[in-house]
Amino acid sequence: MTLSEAEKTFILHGVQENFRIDGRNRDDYRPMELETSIITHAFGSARLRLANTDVVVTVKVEIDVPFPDRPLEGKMEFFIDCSANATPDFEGRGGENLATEISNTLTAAYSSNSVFDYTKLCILKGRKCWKIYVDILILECGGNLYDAISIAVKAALWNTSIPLVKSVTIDGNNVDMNVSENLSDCIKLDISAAPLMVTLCKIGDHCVVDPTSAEEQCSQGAIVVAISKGKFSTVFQTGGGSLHPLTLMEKLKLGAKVGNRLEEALSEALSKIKENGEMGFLN
Amino acid sequence: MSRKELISKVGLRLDGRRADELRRIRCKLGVFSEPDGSAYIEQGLTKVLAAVYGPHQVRGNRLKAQADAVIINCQFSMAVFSTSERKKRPRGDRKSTELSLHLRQALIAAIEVEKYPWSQIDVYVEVLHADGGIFPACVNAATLALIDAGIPIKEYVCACTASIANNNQAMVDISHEEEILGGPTLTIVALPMSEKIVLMEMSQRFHLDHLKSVLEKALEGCKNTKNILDQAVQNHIVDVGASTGWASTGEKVKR
Amino acid sequence: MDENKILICVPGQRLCLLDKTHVNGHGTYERQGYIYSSLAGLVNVTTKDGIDVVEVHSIGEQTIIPAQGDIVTAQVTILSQQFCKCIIKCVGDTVLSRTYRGILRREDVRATEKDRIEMYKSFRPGDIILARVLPITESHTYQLSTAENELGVVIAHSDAGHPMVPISWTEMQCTKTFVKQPRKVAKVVPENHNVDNT
Amino acid sequence: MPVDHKRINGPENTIPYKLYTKLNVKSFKEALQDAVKNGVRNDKRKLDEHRRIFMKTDIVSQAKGSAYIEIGNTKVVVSVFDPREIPNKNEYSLNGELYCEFKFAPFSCPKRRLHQQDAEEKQNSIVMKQALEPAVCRHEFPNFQVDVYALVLENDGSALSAAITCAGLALAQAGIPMFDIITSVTIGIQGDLKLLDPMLHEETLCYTSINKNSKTGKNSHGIVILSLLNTHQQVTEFYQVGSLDIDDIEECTKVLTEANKVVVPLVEKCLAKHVIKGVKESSQ
Repeated sequence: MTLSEAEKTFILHGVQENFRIDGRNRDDYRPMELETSIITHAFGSARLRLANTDVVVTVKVEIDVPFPDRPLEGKMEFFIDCSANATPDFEGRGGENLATEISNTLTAAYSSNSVFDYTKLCILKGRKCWKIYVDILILECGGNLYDAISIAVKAALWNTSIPLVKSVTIDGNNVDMNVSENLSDCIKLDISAAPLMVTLCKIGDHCVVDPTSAEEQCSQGAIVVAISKGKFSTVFQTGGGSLHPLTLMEKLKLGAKVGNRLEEALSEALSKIKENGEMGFLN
Repeated sequence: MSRKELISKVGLRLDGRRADELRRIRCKLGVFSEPDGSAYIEQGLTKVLAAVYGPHQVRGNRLKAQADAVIINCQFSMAVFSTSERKKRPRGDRKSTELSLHLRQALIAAIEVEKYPWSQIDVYVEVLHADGGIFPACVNAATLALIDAGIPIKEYVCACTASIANNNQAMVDISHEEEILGGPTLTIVALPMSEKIVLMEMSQRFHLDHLKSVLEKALEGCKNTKNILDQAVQNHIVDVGASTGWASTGEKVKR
Repeated sequence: MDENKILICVPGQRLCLLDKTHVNGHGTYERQGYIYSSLAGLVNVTTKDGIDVVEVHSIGEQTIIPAQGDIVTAQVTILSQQFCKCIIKCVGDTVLSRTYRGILRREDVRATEKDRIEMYKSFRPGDIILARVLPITESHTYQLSTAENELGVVIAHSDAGHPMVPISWTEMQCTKTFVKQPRKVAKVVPENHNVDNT
Repeated sequence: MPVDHKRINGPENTIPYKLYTKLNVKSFKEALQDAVKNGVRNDKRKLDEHRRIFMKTDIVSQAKGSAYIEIGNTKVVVSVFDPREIPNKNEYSLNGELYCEFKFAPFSCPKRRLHQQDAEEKQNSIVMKQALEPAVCRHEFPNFQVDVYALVLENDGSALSAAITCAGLALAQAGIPMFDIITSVTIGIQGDLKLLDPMLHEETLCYTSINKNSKTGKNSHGIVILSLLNTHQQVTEFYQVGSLDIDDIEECTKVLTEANKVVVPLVEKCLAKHVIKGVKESSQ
């Protein structure tokens, strides 16, 4: 989809008037739908639909060896699959650049121990740890991928339960683990500090949150902030364009505010999620 | 080699089906708004999404364009979480390339290719959950997506698997469990109304004498699948029609 | 050279106010009423009709990209009935360090009798041609034209591999085998004609 | 990118021996105390002081423009090549593109780096591209791409910002039209300490989070990289990793904007030197 100059001007004026093309204010989100436990093969999963943006996130847990320089910590890996269903441009290896960009960003946002406690994933110092694979499947792109993915990732991690390791025995070089077979005693991950990302898209003199793909085309650069418990875990600029240092600070403050609001909305939504509700693509 | 009985003495399979019973098929057309056509199908636990883009101008190498037919471009992709063991890559391996080619072959038989010369149709399928019979589910989903996109097809193109149990009994729609335990799997893609077979693929071996019965079972499965898809399409049209208003003006559309 | 007289500037340096008597030229840009430099090099002010044109010239090789209207030297690589593809090797009298792709369509070969042009009677692969760059369109390659007397084939070799010399506007002859071949020959302007320009 | 399948990459899993030496068994607190004593760092710098910076243009003879930078022990070479047609692209693009590749030399870090780009290098390439793009007049070469290759010869912290500053210099030397000189500075934060232009061991300290025994409960840590167009005062890239609150970021931005002002004259001087050299050569 490419926009003409007139359409771009129309969007620009709408942003200036604080009345966007779909009737939202500059700092409003589009409606979201969140479902969890939709993939049975995974330890935890979530699907988020933010208007036309559709992502599925699943979490799988495997046993691995910790990094030698961080023997007390587990691992987490993000993998993004840009499905060609979203746009024909992703066919073959077309989505790979976008995928690396997003996975690097997520890795950076989740890199700190105060954001996600990796020591909880350690089973035996230097020998065994849990490795969390977070697989993200992008099914439709309707703008604002970063926000949607970060919400879905957080929901999927919230949904994840890790098997309980009852006991670990060391016999020479062999490490034997006794994993509880009782499905009910699983460990839930602590995701209270997991970051949520907010994209602030600069259009004209103002910033909008949750841009549609049309608005993304009009943007002169965006700034993405990852907010974890009111603190910034990652900030970066993208999409060309530059800002004055003072404007930058303003945007960051706005980002933190929106991030906190999003966080509240998400935890409220998660608390309302019912088990075994009707869900999936059929509805 | 001791093989588990795939059909018990009372004639029930591992998941409680009879030999000629399909798994439950549930499907929906038009799940996404970005593609020109899209569909979602569940066959038992196997879940597949399909999206269709086109017909549009040929992308990439313009020299590929054909004067007499539309180019069908298919991509088969499996989500990394679709299997119980995590996959390394969603596509690009030999199996998915092969399935992409097969899918293309199946769809060319159904689409009226000569209607859109110099153009291209993209069909993308994404497996969300693999539990046996992936390829048939993909073909069925692609058919629905093509219908949703409004691309003229000669008739439904359906696929089904069949196998042989206990060395003599043919059974239809093989699940993942049966795939592992049992031996041979016959996959056919057919045009059920004209009873034409478009593609037939087999893994492992069984005696030639059994081929006829297994093939008939598979074909029967295709016909049944077609009926289910047909019902879904009609329901979809009524729904869409009702929301746009034409259904209320005339008499009630026959369900 | 007297170092005190030259004026060195770096990118982003504010040079002067943009007004009626000062306009920005090559190597500069305008922002909020001022002229800024966009290159590292020497400031050069030329006065033309009472207006000072502020330019910046960089040191060393210029970064040159063929622009509309430039005369380029190109080598023919692929010939078909409708067009020939070529590689642009020089722009004006600057040799490029990286070549660019160009395309010459049948209707742009000469100015007259356009419908009777036959590509293989005008060019052969390997010929060196002079051509003019047409306005840049949506396409990714440069479109060229030889529809002027001074444009066309300047260097060509016969099938035997010997250089050929022009004998008319439409024919060239091999210097060894005396085989004649049709070409769209350029009228090469002797170099001493534009000596004062260089 | 074509992948070199024939190259033997060496054993995949090796561990630097330093992990097992006595130096490494220092606790985090000791390491932090060693790094900063009474507001003076290991190398006798103050907290907000740069290391010594050396810059030189015209390093790689094959490249259109190139530059070399040394910030303390961190050494980076950047080369810039002529605009070329964007490969595998058919539609017309109004703005030219920058292609950035950031690479650590195999011997540049304590741990050996592989020849292929890893995730960190890819991320740095993306950050570099975003930092440089607003500085370049991309409309002057539509449909073309300019290649920028940064190779870190030795990494002793702040390698990414060194590469960005150096790339700005190399682009200017290559005669690529630019809006402004671009400079970049890194700052590391650990608790109340703010370390400008951190060295490698300081960077490691700033990446670590101390969950327990933080008295204030503030527990800020992280790295901030700020790239600035100086004349126009425009931030082209603000990149932060870690966990910081808004006050920390505000303070860091102020420090970094000031710190960038220190680097600009050095870049200007280097460019002027290059121009004078060129003038002398042409007059001879």
